[in-house]
Amino acid sequence: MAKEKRKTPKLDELEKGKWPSFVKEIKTAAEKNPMAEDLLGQLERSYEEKIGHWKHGGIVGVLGYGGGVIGRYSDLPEEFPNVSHFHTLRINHPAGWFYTSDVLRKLCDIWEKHGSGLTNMHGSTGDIIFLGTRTEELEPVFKELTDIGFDLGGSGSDVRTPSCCCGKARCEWACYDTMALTYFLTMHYQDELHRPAFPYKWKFKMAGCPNDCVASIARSDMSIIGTWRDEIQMDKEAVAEYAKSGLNIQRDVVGNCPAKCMDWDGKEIKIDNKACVKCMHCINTMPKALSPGKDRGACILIGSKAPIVEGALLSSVLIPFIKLEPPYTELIDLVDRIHEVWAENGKNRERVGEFIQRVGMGNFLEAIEVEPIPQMIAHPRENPYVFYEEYYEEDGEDSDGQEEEK
Amino acid sequence: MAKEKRKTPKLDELEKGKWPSFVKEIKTAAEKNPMAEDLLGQLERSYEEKIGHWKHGGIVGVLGYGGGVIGRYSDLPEEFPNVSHFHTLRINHPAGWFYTSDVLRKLCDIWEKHGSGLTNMHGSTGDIIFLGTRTEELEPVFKELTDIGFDLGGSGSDVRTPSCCCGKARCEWACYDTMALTYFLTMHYQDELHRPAFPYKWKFKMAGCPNDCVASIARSDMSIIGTWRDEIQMDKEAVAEYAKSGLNIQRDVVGNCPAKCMDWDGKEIKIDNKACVKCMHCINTMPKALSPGKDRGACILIGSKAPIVEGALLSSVLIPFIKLEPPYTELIDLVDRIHEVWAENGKNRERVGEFIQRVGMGNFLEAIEVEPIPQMIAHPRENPYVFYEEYYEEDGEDSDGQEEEK
Amino acid sequence: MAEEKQKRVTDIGPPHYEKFLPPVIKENYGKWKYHEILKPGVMVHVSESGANLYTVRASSSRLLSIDKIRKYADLADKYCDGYLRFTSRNNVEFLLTDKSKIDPLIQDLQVLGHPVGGMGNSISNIVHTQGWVHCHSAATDASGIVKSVMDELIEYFTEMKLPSKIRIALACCLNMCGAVHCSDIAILGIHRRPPKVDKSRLKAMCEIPSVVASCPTAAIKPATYEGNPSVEVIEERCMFCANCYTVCPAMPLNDPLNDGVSIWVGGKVSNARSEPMFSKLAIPFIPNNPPRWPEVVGAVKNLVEVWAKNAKPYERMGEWINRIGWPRFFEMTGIPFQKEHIDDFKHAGLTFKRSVHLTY
Amino acid sequence: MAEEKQKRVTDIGPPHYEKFLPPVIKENYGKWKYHEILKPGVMVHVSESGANLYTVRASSSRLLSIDKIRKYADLADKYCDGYLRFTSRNNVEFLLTDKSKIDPLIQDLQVLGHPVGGMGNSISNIVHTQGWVHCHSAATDASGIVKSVMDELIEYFTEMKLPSKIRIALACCLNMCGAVHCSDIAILGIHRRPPKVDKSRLKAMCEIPSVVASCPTAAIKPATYEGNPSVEVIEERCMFCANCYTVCPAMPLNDPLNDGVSIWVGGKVSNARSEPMFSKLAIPFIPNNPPRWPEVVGAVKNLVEVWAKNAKPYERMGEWINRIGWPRFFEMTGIPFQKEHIDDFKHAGLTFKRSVHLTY
Ligand code: SRM
Ligand code: SRM
Ligand code: SRM
Ligand code: SRM
Ligand code: SF4
Ligand code: SF4
Ligand code: SF4
Ligand code: SF4
Ligand code: SF4
Ligand code: SF4
Ligand code: SF4
Ligand code: SF4
Repeated sequence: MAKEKRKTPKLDELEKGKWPSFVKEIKTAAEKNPMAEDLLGQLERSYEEKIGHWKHGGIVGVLGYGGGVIGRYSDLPEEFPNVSHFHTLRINHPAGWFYTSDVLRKLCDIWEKHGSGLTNMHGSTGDIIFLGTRTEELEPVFKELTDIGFDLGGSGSDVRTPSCCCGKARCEWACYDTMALTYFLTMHYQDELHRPAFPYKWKFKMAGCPNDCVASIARSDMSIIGTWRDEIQMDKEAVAEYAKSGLNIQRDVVGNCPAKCMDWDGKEIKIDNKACVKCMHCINTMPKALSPGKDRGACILIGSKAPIVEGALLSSVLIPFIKLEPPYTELIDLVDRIHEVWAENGKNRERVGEFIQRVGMGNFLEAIEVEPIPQMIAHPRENPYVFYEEYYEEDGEDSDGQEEEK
Repeated sequence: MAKEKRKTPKLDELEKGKWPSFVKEIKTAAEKNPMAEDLLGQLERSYEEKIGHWKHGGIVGVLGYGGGVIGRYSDLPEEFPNVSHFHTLRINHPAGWFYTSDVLRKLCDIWEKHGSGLTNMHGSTGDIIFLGTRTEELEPVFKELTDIGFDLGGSGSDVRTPSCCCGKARCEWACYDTMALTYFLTMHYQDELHRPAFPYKWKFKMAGCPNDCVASIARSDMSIIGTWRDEIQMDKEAVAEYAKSGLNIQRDVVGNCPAKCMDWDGKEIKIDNKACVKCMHCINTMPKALSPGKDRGACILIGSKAPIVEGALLSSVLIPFIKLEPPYTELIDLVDRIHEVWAENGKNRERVGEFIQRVGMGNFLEAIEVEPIPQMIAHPRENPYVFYEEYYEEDGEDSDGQEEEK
Repeated sequence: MAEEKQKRVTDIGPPHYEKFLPPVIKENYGKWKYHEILKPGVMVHVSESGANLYTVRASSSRLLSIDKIRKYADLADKYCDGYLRFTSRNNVEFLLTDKSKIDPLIQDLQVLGHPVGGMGNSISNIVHTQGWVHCHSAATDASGIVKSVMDELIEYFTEMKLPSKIRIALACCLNMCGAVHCSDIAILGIHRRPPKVDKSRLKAMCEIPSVVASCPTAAIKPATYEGNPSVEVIEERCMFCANCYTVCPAMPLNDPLNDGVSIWVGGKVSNARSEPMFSKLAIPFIPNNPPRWPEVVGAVKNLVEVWAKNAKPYERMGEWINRIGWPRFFEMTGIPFQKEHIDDFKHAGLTFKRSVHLTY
Repeated sequence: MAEEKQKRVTDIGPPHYEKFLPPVIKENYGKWKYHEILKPGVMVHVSESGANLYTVRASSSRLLSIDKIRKYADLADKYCDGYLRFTSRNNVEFLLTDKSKIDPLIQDLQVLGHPVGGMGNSISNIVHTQGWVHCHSAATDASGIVKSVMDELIEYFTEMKLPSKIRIALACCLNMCGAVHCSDIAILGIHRRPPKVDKSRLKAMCEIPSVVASCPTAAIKPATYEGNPSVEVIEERCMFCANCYTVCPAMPLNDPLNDGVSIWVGGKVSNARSEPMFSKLAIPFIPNNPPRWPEVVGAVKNLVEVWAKNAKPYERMGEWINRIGWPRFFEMTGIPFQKEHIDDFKHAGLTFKRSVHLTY
């Protein structure tokens, strides 16, 4: 710390410009913190050499937990000794990412004492990320976090930190209480969250409506997306006002309805609600005039993930509509059945979406005791390769038409 | 033949009803022909037992040809001795399936003498099928066929009998001369047609316009489908007449345009021809008013096939537009390059469409020396798994940015 | 003549089509201006020259005796100077220049048992294959089902009262000769029992490595039977494709109890409006019930009629289903949805519903 | 207190969110009626009760020092009784009830270097990952590219002049943390050189069977190196997925000469109008060029601006491309089409153009 100021000509370039600068953040931290100072140095080196300088993380963590910490070591520990260890902690954020200034200051105080002073608000899964500390600091950080009511999030083959859109807290379209469900699932699955025991990771993401502001359909093993079953609510006067205010209702609203189920005669909008696919577009464009129906709940989808290694998946419909109210028994039963089947039959590092593809959706449904319905598919199979499991034998019994296991 | 009349109660049921009865056809033939008579008997047996009674065909054929005959033997030769051999001949039809009464009678005479007297007009590939004869009759039939100017069609791993829609002979929409090209290809590839030397079968199908009346896109290794590049021709008066006659132009024509590039103001149709995807719909609905443009040619597509065993394929765009006039040099060059690459690298029983999927379209295009263009794809890849073939080495050369084969 | 007889002629190809074109076509080849459907099964093509060509399309069983072909020839002589053709769907077409001869021709065809129709918004002939008449692979008969279905649907052939064309096709096994995989309605023979290996004779009839290699699911493994090399089928892995049987006669899948018919819907080939589409599974299995397969006939009829009642003009089966969605399709047709409908082959994941675009 | 210290507390989960909700939200939870965007970065939610909640959304670098977080806390105290939140795209939102405080807050945020915006038809924050700041897997940096791109596109963040929302995301390797695979524009770090096996140390660091099994293309086979068990990579088979490296540190793919960035377009997540879509490859490779990756910035800007100029209102990138077609997309953006664009992975055949719906 008494060293002369490190030169970082490359990174300095990234202090310029109008967008908030992460380099300024690191430099600010570096003023007081040697880890941040060495991070700056090593990063400058990466910028010169066009290569990262981190080694594979070893297994580090806090006592009794299998996840929540990502081990990280510099491959230039002699030059940058203060980042020779540079582990991150994943801290389970409060649902919806709401904070008070008070609690944020407490978190900062802990990280000032025990870490680099650098964070991510937030990680892609939703956690508060405490970026960089030494192995011996992990327990103290954990202790102080639990003292202020925080706990670690997931990593490894466990339930990952569930996250959600702000839902009913700040959005008129939330079809169920995303934050309540997120809190409930997080608490219900504390053990599964902290102690990896699955074939691979399992992510829950809760979005209050089909806009899916938390990208759940693209990146969660179970995506829970709010929707409704009845008619779009309409305020006719507000419709007229939108028209008056210059919104081109025919072109921009009706013309973009994917179900082609809207009609605008210049005065009134008519919606064929039986045909409406609940896409949200018309509601999005006229929030004062239209809103989701009153019979609200959610659609449960399963299996999305990033591409490694069989190609990316989007979640697909498992339960087209479910009411989601505490105690959420039906949901929990479903999740438990899925976890059981997947945990027992999944291969190592096989996400549930890949598992379903391998064993076949039909077999998967049978195993988790869910009836196949056409809502689950975009279309029926195009290939004739059906694995019939039974055939008739030629003895007397069968000519009566009795099916037998072969 | 002196036998008492065979009882066929099941098949008799199929003489009833208004649709032409194939049973009547077999019975008619059976009156004079013992093969047809035994076919009737064996078929009745199949109807009773719900199972076919044919054995796998052996290799039979005419001298010097590897294809054109499908060997077939009864598995009940003692009961039905006259179908103990029951081979079919595939006879290359004249392009467009046009005939004179005269030539049909000559064909019938040959088959009366040498076969069952039963035919298919036509087989699914397009051939005239002479259904059922004995091995020793093959050469005589062949001789008499060539005498009247006919020859066998394809079977096995060869060029199959090319076929086409009636095109310019009877259709106003033909964008190239399908019958001329079919005849040309059939003659040009006589050797490849008669002497199987490919990994598997190769089918050509020629359709004069995107209506594809010969289903080429679904069932030919090379589908040649007529289209145009310039503007749809329009007769404005005829448009007005259609409107007057009650055609709902807005709903039924404009409303069904997949490119949404048509406009109808109650008087005139406007087409944004740059956006038109040449689907034919508007032309189909108003044949007196609209017709394909004047700059006509064809799109060449590659690779469709039935599902065995990797799943069915549709042909995909290879050359978006080509002028097709004799001597068809460009086309033949292309086909020859494809045949060469496929013949050399294809696995046994691998259709060209499967071959392309296995080696990758990009590599295939390189091998046949065709530039990749975006018209060939519905969309670019969604997965990040690119097989880059080259990388930079770390010596001096490469830091200059020179690429090297690894 | 004597020497000519000696010379064996080969590779002459088919006769040139020009020989068989009526004068009106030769003269107006490539000059047709438009056509009009005058009534079911009858259309006129009008040339730039003003010439008219009338086409009368008659049904055919495809499997024809030479006797019948001669009768066609007679009709062609009587009404159109001997010119006729067949279509890509195996109908027969008479090519006339004299309008007044149309009705007498139709009359004669009717007497002959070949109703006229199949044009415009109708059901045309069912493209089909060999079945028990000639193929060793068949899981069902072809001609018998076609006859039974068309007897029931004949009104849709002879009239034009449908929203659009509808193409029905039949293939008697998964090889799908006839490319039924892109039809509005496809009837497909299927096996449902793994091959019964003819263990003792296999070695004599087939090459074991190619039998093993033929199986796409690796369900076949080498085995010994009474000291002789043979193969064994891991039954759970078999998807009844019959590829092994194609390469080896000692692996038959034919089985009276387990063979039958599946029904597929919503495919198309033309580029009109929508892009070509594959057919999708509607009914996984109906047992063979010759001679008239009443369950198959009923199922096809139901599909045609539900579609006919609900589709908009010009909407092919698949276009209609795409508009209303598959859940409504199953609801409206009354077909029960089953596990088998859900794809579990190579691209299965892409066929799952990957959005919340749903109706309730 | 002393005993409490002894007890190690675990599995308490996160604090209940209610603790952090401002009174106006607690009172109107689930009662919001509608919202309105008042100006860039500022919206109001109106409750059935008549209550108003103003949200001011400010940009953030996501990588934040505790110093900055404390400054956010100070602003929250000053303007909104200490309440604030972060968004799913890592922006920070201040939650006000007093409308008159909006402009002073914006002023202070501006001074702090956090421009306000990202709402409505704008570019919001770029979702991104660790890059060279923390991850061993990175083929490029994350924060540096994000900063460079957003500096260039800032006007689209602070104003609302685009046809619709546009979501940009960055992932520094194929693991794609952050799910960039469904973004309007995705920036993806890629390796292009097979793993350099650390032959001598592999045995000590990794389990050979799991290394071999990790490779989806079977490019890794067991080998011996100086008498020790090790592995070998069949380079032609490698698709640079780095799955082997994830399971084994002795298989690094990082390589300064061959690592770089690819650009993907047209994905979306929302169900609004069209169903969710994957992003598709636009630019296969741009070399890393720190500190400001000008080529990447230029490519992204070009994409944004060509889209902005040509898309219809509400048309996301992918919806626009679907309307105009990929040939036009490549033409209009000036991006050269290459072999690499054509899929050759599992479902390749389904991505080919299987119709003649073409424009010329
Ligand atoms: C920190 C974070 C990125 C970030 O900067 O935000 C992250 C960082 C890593 N991810 Fe991730 N992932 C992070 C969210 C994601 C997401 C997004 C999400 O959760 O919504 C995904 C895509 C969704 C998904 O799960 O499919 C994601 C998909 C992956 C994958 C691919 C998994 C797959 O099945 O396809 C891997 C590879 C693996 O698991 O071996 C991976 C692996 C990793 C590792 C552990 C690297 C490795 O190979 O072991 C990274 C550690 C980086 C480091 O040094 O800190 N990460 N990872 C995110 C977690 C922060 C948090 O807890 O809030
Ligand atoms: C705050 C946030 C949720 C949260 O809990 O954090 C949020 C909040 C709102 N979203 Fe969102 N969305 C948020 C992320 C998303 C995401 C997820 C993402 O970007 O990763 C999506 C899916 C994006 C995609 O499809 O790729 C998303 C797709 C939408 C849409 C659909 C847009 C479309 O046309 O496709 C709407 C509707 C609209 O804007 O008209 C919407 C609308 C809204 C509304 C208007 C809802 C409301 O009534 O409050 C909110 C303000 C919109 C705005 O910013 O213009 N929100 N929204 C997220 C803000 C992120 C940010 O900082 O920019
Ligand atoms: C006769 C005919 C059916 C008919 O009744 O019309 C036919 C009959 C047979 N086809 Fe075919 N195919 C016939 C047109 C087709 C078509 C349609 C077409 O050509 O347009 C197809 C689908 C298109 C395609 O090629 O993919 C077709 C796809 C097959 C296949 C699957 C090939 C594939 O790659 O997927 C096989 C199996 C094989 O080749 O081993 C097959 C095999 C057979 C065999 C040779 C049986 C076998 O396994 O060896 C059948 C002989 C039946 C017999 O006893 O006469 N046949 N076959 C058609 C030929 C008549 C003609 O020459 O005009
Ligand atoms: C004669 C024939 C060609 C041949 O050389 O043999 C033919 C002839 C005509 N077709 Fe076709 N098509 C013929 C098989 C086909 C096929 C192939 C098939 O069915 O296997 C198709 C593709 C079917 C599909 O998409 O699955 C086909 C799709 C069309 C279409 C597009 C229909 C649609 O809307 O999808 C038209 C346009 C129309 O009818 O308006 C068309 C239009 C026509 C016209 C009007 C063209 C013309 O101007 O002459 C002809 C009379 C139509 C009619 O029958 O209503 N033809 N047509 C074929 C008659 C078969 C039959 O006996 O019924
Ligand atoms: S997903 Fe729906 S409910 Fe949730 S914040 Fe977005 S718009 Fe509101
Ligand atoms: S929600 Fe979507 S589908 Fe339903 S009416 Fe509105 S725009 Fe149409
Ligand atoms: S494919 Fe086109 S050109 Fe050929 S017959 Fe059909 S409509 Fe006419
Ligand atoms: S041919 Fe098809 S795409 Fe072109 S204008 Fe006519 S209907 Fe539209
Ligand atoms: S579909 Fe099958 S059973 Fe029918 S003819 Fe073709 S190969 Fe034979
Ligand atoms: S029928 Fe097909 S899947 Fe079954 S054993 Fe034979 S080749 Fe294999
Ligand atoms: S995308 Fe790859 S490099 Fe970036 S944080 Fe995730 S695992 Fe690490
Ligand atoms: S990078 Fe992927 S493809 Fe290449 S060797 Fe490793 S696991 Fe195999």
